[in-house]
Amino acid sequence: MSELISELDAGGMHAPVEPVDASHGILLYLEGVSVTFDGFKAIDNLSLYVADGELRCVIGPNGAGKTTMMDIITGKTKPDAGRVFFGQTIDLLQLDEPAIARIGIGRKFQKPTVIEPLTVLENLELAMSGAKRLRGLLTTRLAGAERDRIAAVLERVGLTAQAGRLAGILAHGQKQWLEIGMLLMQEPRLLLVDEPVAGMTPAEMERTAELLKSLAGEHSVVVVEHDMGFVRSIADKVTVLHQGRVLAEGALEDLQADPRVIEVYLGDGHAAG
Amino acid sequence: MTDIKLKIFPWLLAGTLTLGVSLAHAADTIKVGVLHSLSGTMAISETTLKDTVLMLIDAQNKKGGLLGKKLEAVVVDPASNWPLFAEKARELLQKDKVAAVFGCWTSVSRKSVLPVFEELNGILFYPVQYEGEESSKNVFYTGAAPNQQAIPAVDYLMKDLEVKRWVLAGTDYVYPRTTNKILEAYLKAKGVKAEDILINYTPFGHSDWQSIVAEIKKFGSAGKKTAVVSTINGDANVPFYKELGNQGVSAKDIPVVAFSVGEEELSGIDTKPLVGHLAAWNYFMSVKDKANDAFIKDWHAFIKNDKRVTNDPMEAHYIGFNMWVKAVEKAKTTDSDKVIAAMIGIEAPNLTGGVAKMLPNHHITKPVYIGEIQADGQFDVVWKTKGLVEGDAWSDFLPGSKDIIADWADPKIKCGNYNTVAKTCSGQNYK
Amino acid sequence: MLTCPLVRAGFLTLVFAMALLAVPTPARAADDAVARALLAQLREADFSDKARLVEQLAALEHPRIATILKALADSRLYYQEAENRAVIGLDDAPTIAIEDAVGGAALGQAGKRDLEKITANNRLRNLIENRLASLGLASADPGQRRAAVQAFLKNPDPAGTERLRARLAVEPDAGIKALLALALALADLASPEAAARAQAATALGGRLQPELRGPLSRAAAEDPDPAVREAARTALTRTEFRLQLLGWAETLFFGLSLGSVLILAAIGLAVTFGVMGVINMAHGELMMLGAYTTWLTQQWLPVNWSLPVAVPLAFLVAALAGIAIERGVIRFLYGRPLETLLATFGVSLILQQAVRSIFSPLNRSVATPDWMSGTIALGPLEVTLNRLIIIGFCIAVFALLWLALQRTRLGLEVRAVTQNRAMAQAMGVRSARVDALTFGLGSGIAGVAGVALSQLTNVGPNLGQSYIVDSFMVVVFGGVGNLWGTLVAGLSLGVANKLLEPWSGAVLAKILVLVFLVLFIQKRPRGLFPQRGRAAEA
Amino acid sequence: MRVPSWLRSDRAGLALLAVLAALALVVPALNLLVAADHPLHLSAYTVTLLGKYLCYALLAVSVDLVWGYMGILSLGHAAFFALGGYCFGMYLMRQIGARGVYGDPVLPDFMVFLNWTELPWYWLGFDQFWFAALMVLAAPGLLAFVFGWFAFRSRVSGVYLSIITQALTYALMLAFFRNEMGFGGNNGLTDFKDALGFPLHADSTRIVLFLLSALALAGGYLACRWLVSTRLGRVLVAIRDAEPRARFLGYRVERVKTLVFAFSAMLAGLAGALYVPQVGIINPGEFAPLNSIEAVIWVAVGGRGTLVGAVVGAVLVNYAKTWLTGALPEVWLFALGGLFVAVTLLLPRGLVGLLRRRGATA
Repeated sequence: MSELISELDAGGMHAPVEPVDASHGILLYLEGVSVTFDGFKAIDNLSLYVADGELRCVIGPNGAGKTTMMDIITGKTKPDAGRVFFGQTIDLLQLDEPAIARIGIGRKFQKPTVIEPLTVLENLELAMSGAKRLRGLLTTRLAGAERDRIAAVLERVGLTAQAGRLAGILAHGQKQWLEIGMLLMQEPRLLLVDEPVAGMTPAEMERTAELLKSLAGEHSVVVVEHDMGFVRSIADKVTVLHQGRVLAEGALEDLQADPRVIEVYLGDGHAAG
Repeated sequence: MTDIKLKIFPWLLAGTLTLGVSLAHAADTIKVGVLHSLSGTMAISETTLKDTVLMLIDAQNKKGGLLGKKLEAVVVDPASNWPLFAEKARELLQKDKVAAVFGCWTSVSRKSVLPVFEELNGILFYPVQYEGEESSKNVFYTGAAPNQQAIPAVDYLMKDLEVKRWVLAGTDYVYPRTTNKILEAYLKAKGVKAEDILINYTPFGHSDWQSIVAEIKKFGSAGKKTAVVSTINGDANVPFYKELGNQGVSAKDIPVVAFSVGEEELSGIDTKPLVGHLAAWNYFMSVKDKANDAFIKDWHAFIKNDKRVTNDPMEAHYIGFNMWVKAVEKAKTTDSDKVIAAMIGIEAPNLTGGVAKMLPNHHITKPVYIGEIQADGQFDVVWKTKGLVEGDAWSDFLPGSKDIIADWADPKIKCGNYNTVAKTCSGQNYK
Repeated sequence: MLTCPLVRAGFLTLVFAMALLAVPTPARAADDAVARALLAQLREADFSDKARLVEQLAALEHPRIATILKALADSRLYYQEAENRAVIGLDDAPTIAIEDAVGGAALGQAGKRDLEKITANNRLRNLIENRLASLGLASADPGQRRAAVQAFLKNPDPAGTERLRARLAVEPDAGIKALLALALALADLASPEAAARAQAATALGGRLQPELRGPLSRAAAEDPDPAVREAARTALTRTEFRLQLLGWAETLFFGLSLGSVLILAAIGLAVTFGVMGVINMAHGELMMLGAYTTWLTQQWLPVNWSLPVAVPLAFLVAALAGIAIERGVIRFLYGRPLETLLATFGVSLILQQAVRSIFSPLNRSVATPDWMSGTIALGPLEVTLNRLIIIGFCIAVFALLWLALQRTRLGLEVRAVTQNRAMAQAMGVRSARVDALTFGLGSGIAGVAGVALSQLTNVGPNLGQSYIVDSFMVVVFGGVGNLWGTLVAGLSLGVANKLLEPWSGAVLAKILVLVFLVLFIQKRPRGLFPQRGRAAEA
Repeated sequence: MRVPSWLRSDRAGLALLAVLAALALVVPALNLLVAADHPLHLSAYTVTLLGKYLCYALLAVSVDLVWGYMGILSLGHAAFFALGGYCFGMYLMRQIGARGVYGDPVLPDFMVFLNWTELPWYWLGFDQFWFAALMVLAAPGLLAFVFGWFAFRSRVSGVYLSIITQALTYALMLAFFRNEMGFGGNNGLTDFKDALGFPLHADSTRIVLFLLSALALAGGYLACRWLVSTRLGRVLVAIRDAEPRARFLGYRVERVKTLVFAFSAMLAGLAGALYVPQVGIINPGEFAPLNSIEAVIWVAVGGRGTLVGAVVGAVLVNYAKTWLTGALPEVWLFALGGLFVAVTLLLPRGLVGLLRRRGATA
């Protein structure tokens, strides 16, 4: 039992001791990854590299494998083939979700997932890195430094005024920001953000774009998004997924001229733009 | 949020008080407790006994009551839940202050209430055949002890049907275990070899009997007359007999003698495959006797359904109730100690033309009948003991209890668990 | 090899009908008096005297003897004290129609408690069956002759041996001839000559009839001649070997049969739980409703016809109850499976108590139709007809359900709603109606399962409870949302249980299966045949 | 004594503790000091009944901890309750010593009766109170730990978990019914005489047991209340409402679940251990699946995720049961069944939820 308690904090099954080594400028490697569900190839020999500090947008029609790709990176789904590395040394396929979260990969879900019966403050406290040891959990108070960190994140996501409110009664956009704030509390190197602006007003969208842009550099950010306007407003580099593969990669303007991309989007009934 | 406190606190306290405060009431009735499950798995058997007691009380009141007072039934439902039996027994004795309790069916329910009756010095009439190995100052056992059911039945099979091979099949609980142990010892004493005895236990409500019946069939094809002695309980019987019938095991090939299948159980069974199988009881509805005819008539009138059957535990309550009435009349009080003292030696007619007598070990004398199941769900008596058999609390065929006797009359013993060798009395909670 | 009671009863009726025709009338008055005297004695006699009296009666050349003996064996022979005569009861009720035993004249009605039954016991019945059977040996109907020989095999009677030998000489039917030879060999086992006994023992070797093993093993142990003992032992070994093989086949059948019961109990749940994701704890009580419907049908219809009628009725009753539960409770709780579980558990308690209040807590007696009683031979393996029919029934129910889900409009809509509720609604599927109908379908199947269960176990308020845990286990083991999984899971659990049972006993077998299931679910949380993919992860 | 902040804000909890304290004062006084024929006298029956309610309430609190806060609907919590009960029952059996029916100094009566000649190994040590007391917590805790570890690690959740917890208690029930198991089969353990030398049927012992039950309930409540107000409590809520989120935040969800599940099982075991000497019997019927489900409905009636609600629900439902099985026995199952349906449909937050103005910050 004591081993278990101490392990509450340990990295995971095969916890890497070394820090993330992004010395080659690349933070995330996906190479030749495939996964099949009941004969359906959700991801088919996908290779993708995310640079350190980069803000990457991933687009693609429904069923292109965007969410599955995120599942693989965060350890929710194990691929049938391929390699997934975080930096030079950390094999993500050897780790489970909590371990991946702890080495610095944060994930925001498509549907905003905050803990509704808790206050905004408590949500952020929950996400705080370094508080996941059992002894740390069995306390009812916040240390001063912790308070400062939370205040900083609150400020950053613009929820300072809402700190004491229940997350469940926040507006939709605020929930999205709170979730991003929770990711920030984890102090991640890589943020995976799934459809951050779905259902947002234009004003909220604008703020979100600013927030995400401000995160790049300090963190690597991968954004999966449908809204082309939003993608245009934030992205330097865009990856188009189709049928589980990378169809094209590059600047958005180039891609919009790419006949393959146009066909995929038009053929699928989506308008690009 | 403060209002919760305000709302709940007096509420709880009030609940506590109403629960505990027993209203003082005028002693113009004598209360009789009825402690039979009316819900849960045992309701199937026990509900009838509740009605029987109500009928007996009703009849007694029509005769003018007891000691000039009316009898009043206090019915509670222990819901086939054994700890609840103890709780309800305590409620009857402590809160309702009943003069006597008629109740319990399973051994575990009796074991559960036993300490309560001994502590509060109540009187319990227990109407069901059971495994013996017990005699409490506060309990009167009006059902059969093993020597009043199992042993005569085996004697009958051995002598009249020349059975040589024995299957002892039972549900895995204390009554079948004891009965089978006694029978095993008895059969071995009669020269039956170990390989000619097959013992099998199944769980409560066992429903898939295919393998076991096949085994019995195989066991029975060894060339010696084979019989099954069944202590299978309640619900498991229907699928058991159905499987026997379906696998072509008829009563003519391998008769089954059951100790837990009576008229009431048969009323829920398609009796066709059972015809010819046997049961051993101290009473059958089909026995021709004036008292029995009258009892059946009263029962049908009381329950307003002339299709309802009567059975052995009902007779036991009939006897027990009448004995209690006589003992109270003799003691001229319902005080437990005096009634308990007066009980021993009391005689009351049974429903088959004989007279039951309360023995010093708190068991009674009974005739033993073997009946064959008929297509109409009744039994035809094919054999009966010559006279009445005295109930024996402690079996002579068990090593642990052959030296033990119960005698609540002999002032030198006054104990339900007296070792005649060591001359000591053990296992008594309250002296 | 049909040995069901129907055949036997028919055979006996035929025997006495023939006896009626065969005997001329003149000697009747004298015989009547003798018969009446014997019957009067029969009333007073104890069982050993009764046996003697039955022999005497059987020896009488009287047309009513077969009828009287049969009535005695069936416990329908009474003595009417008021009139001082033996009578035969014609039906079974508190007041019964009677006829004069010897004269055969109808005597109207009499109260049962005014008649004294002339009791028979099993030995007496055996004797009577033998005496009646030996009359059937000369019958024109091969079935009758076969039954007569089989009766002899069951109760070898030295007095009948010569008649058998005579019959063997003229018997045209090869099958009956073989059976006759067997019967004679059995009789020869008691022959005074050692050689004849040894030959008989060898002839009996390898035969599977249980009646033969007894005498053979007795000969192997007790025969005074060592050669005979040796022959009997060899013969017995052959029998044992074949029995061993048969034992395995039998266990497999038992397993399949238990499995089919599990499938029947679980398959309705596979629809409501698997397809709809609704936890219906009242599932067992819906089976109970089906079983009670069977009982009610039997109150109105003859037993032999009741089951075919009960199946659709039970489906209807349970389906309506199911739809009521869905409309009244479950539809408010979609997406809250744990609450559904609690609410339906409440419904199950209410249904139980309702049945208890309406039908009394006592079990109800559901009769088994003749066509479901007895055994049938599949090669050398004798299997019980009711189990076999239930296996077939289970397959039929499964096939129908599968077809219903694959081929009907409702099935299509059900699958559509299962896969994507919003999309199906957009396509014009009225999902509320589909929910209700699907739940009705699953519940109806539970009701149908109840009909099958009424043939195996108690019909009482507790019927449902005993199957609910098992059925959930089957569905979960098979993989939720997969009918084939339910089929495989039910069968394999049934067989596993039966394989374990002889080794570990019934209780431990059940515990072991449960423990295995708990461990299995830890290993494969989605069962044998999981639904994979993103939909399943949600 | 300073009341810690997490308790200060819990008005309902403070009310509960006040009620318990009041009961602890009033009940012994009314039982021991008031004359038996006085209308205010509390009979031993009532004291035991109240003690039983308190044990049930503790069981309900343990169910609420895992269901209300962690979202695990355990339909097998009565198994832990019964295991705790059996552990203490075994101690009480050993205390009988030579006073049994057959007078064997070591073996309990049912073993003598089954012709066992020596005590099975798993009965060793139970003659020591400290060992039994330890096992009361350890046996259910260990079972829950092992079970939870396997189940939670393979992400068995939701209804699947509910169903296998039910299978667990069902299998245990079948096992304990077996006489070969050495726990007395269907009859279970009964005929207890004394504990630590105090005769169980004495009024004073009953009062002490009642006080211990009240103390255990108060302690169990405080422990749970403290636990849910720590950060761990927030993790529990996160696991309940958004398990993937908790996992992607880096929490080892299965470990948290396992530990809390085991803790809850220990509370249930403690409740069972206090229950057994008061009702005087423990038998395999306590493992019946219905019992576990009933415990869940107590929580649902009172209001899940509130802890106080669990206590209120347990006491109210059991009080109704006591009253109804006496007054209208046939109606009891209708009432219980109706309660299940009504509470889930109409009162999803239970009585306490109804009383509260806003949802629990939980």
